[in-house]
Amino acid sequence: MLTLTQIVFLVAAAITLLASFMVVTCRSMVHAALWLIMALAGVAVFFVLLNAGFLAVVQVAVYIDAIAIMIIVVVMLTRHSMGIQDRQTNKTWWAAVIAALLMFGGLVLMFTQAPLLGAEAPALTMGSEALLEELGLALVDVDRYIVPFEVASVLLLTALVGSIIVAWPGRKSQDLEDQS
Amino acid sequence: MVAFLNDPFTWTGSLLRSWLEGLGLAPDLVTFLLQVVGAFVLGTTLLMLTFILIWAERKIVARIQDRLGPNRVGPYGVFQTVADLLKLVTKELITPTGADVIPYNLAPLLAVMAVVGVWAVIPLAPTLIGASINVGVLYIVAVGAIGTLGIMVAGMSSNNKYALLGAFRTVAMMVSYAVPMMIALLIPVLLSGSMDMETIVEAQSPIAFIILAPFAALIFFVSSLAEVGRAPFDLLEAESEIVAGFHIEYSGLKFGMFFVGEFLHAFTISALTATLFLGGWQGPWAELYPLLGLFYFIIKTSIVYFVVIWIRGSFPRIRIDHINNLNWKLITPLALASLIVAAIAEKVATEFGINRLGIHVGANAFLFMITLAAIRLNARGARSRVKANSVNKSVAASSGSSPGS
Amino acid sequence: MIPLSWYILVSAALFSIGIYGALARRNALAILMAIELMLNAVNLNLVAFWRYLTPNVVAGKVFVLVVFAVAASEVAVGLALIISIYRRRHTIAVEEIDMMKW
Amino acid sequence: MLEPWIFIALLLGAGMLLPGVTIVANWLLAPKKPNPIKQSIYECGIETVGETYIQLKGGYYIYALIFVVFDIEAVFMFPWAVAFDKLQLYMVMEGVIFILILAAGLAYAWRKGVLEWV
Repeated sequence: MLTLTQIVFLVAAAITLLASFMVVTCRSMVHAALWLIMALAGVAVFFVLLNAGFLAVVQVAVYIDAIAIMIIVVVMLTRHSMGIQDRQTNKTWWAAVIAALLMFGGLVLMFTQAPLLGAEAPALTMGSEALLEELGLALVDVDRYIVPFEVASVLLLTALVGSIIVAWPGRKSQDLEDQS
Repeated sequence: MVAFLNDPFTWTGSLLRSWLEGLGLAPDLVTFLLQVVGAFVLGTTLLMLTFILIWAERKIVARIQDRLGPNRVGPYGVFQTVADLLKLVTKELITPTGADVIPYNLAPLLAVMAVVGVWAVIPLAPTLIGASINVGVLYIVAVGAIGTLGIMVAGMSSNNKYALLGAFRTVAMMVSYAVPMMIALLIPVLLSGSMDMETIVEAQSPIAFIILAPFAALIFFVSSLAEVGRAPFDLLEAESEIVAGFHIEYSGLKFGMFFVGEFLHAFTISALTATLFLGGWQGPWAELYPLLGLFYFIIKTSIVYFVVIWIRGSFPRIRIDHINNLNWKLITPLALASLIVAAIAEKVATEFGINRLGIHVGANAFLFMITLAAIRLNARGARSRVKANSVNKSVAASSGSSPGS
Repeated sequence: MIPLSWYILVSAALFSIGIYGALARRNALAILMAIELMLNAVNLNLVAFWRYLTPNVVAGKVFVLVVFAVAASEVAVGLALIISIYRRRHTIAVEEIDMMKW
Repeated sequence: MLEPWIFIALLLGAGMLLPGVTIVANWLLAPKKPNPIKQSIYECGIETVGETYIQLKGGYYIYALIFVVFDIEAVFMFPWAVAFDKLQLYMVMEGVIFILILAAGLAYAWRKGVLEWV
């Protein structure tokens, strides 16, 4: 007999896997991006089931609101490049299938060695509020994760500057391009 | 009877619970059923609220513009919206050729879902909140932005150039204004030390956050106005430029749903402003009588909503480059500055035991002076540029638009 | 109760689908999306192991947050490169972007 | 612990179901007489020139990019803000440094002229 959480899990898993399968097989890039959003939403459901509500909301806020929108914008920017009639896969796509299957098999084989596979999740000792506070404290504690915290900001700064340098042709050439 | 009048929400809930458990259902199932009932009651109430909102908005805007507004159907035209709905219901649903059918039909639902979903975490009264989660504020950001997705999907799937252009303009604007909105949302979280909306409301018990952080309140209000696409940021339906924007190819109630979403969104941001900065249900004796709390909440929300309509009636639409300049060159830096100021002021107040109210107000006043000076400097620069251009008799290139002007 | 192995299975499947997408697709955008799927599989695994094995250590969550930051940066730079290549070569098919091959 | 999330899921479901039902009601009530002219894109007014899926300009990408960067920033700052009461002064300053580093990115974009709308 399945419990409610198990049913929710199975539905979410089915949706996530189906959507991610569609992402990699869909011919139209717009549709692939929409399927990607669905897959990411499925992962957010898993986060909720794992009592990581904060990460679930972050998943929606970062992936669905920000990254997916950016991907869709770029899909529209590079619209003329590949139509849906064009060949979508490399000539060696069968090798990719083999690699994926090998990867899956290997991962499953490896994970069977993991401890506590069938175990129940231990009860959380802290409330969800305390967990979040703990996370905030850990991020800025000199003895703990201050380096990743600050490095993340530097990384984001680098990505911002780098992307602008790479993608921004400058005002002049942009105008020329629009006219052509 | 007195118990009912004090706290009708808990009273009704426990009545329903005891009745259902009396039928022999498991407690878990009863909880679930009550949640189903609650969700549908909340959703239906919100959708029904749109009737009043549209009527109120048309009436008030008409008064501002010295007109009468709807006055034919029913007393003061209250049933005008119902008549409009009946008209929409009998309209043919046209799917344009070449449309992407599933996303095309999904988009209006997404637009409504995003708005309704936000209400799950808004505490309506001391004992009445949909879902008390500890990440309420971030949830609002996350779910609210799904509406952006709905607009984008609508624009992309209707196979129309105007729709596409309108959608992407809107998305660019919404995405831009989400930045200061999120930064402004950090300030109430910082002041109350929690992302739970209930805790935020309780933390405003002596002084509302609008006094401690007026800049944050203003930035949140303005940027969420833009996020919703309300006047003066209503570029998404700039009739003169891109016909009607992203919903040009929608007809009947599918179009109506975008409309519902829009009006409800304006009301939602009023409720959010009231909750986060005006103290939500806080008021005299609200803790004792939850019904009074609901009353305060509705009063505060209505006041903010009136301001929203007032703004719509008063301001002309802002040009798109001005909108972007206003965001990136004034509001976002200001939001970052006010976050830093709030953080330092709050910490200094607790570390050194200085009066919290005084230091926050002082810091914000300081920030206000600096902003004013910066705007003035910028305006002077812009004026001198314009003067130089007119002296040279060259056609002034319009690119020299200044922020905040 | 959901056993840990379910999460691991889903995440392994998600990762493998991502691998297929990243290796087989011609469109650079599709490859980026597949990489997103793989990063999500990793995140899912991290959170699942955090919940089941070390719920009292905050490291798992910090790691997930860092993965979010890395994913965002990666997508940003990747998309910038795609735009840049598209502007110069008018293609985003990875097979045709082979200037550096020889 | 999952209860509020169930409510959220239900509310989101209701938010889709209720408008969905009304649209279906509309579909049942409305006349259905399709014809090619009615269904043509933008049936009244000037026909648009060229294909629908026009090339957008690069500026949109830049806005999305800055949004993504600040989105992640906010995500990192929210736990910091939640734990604010327990932070020492130097920890607060670390958060401020975090903000300032990203503000430098915004300043760079401003200097570069990326933020102008053409």
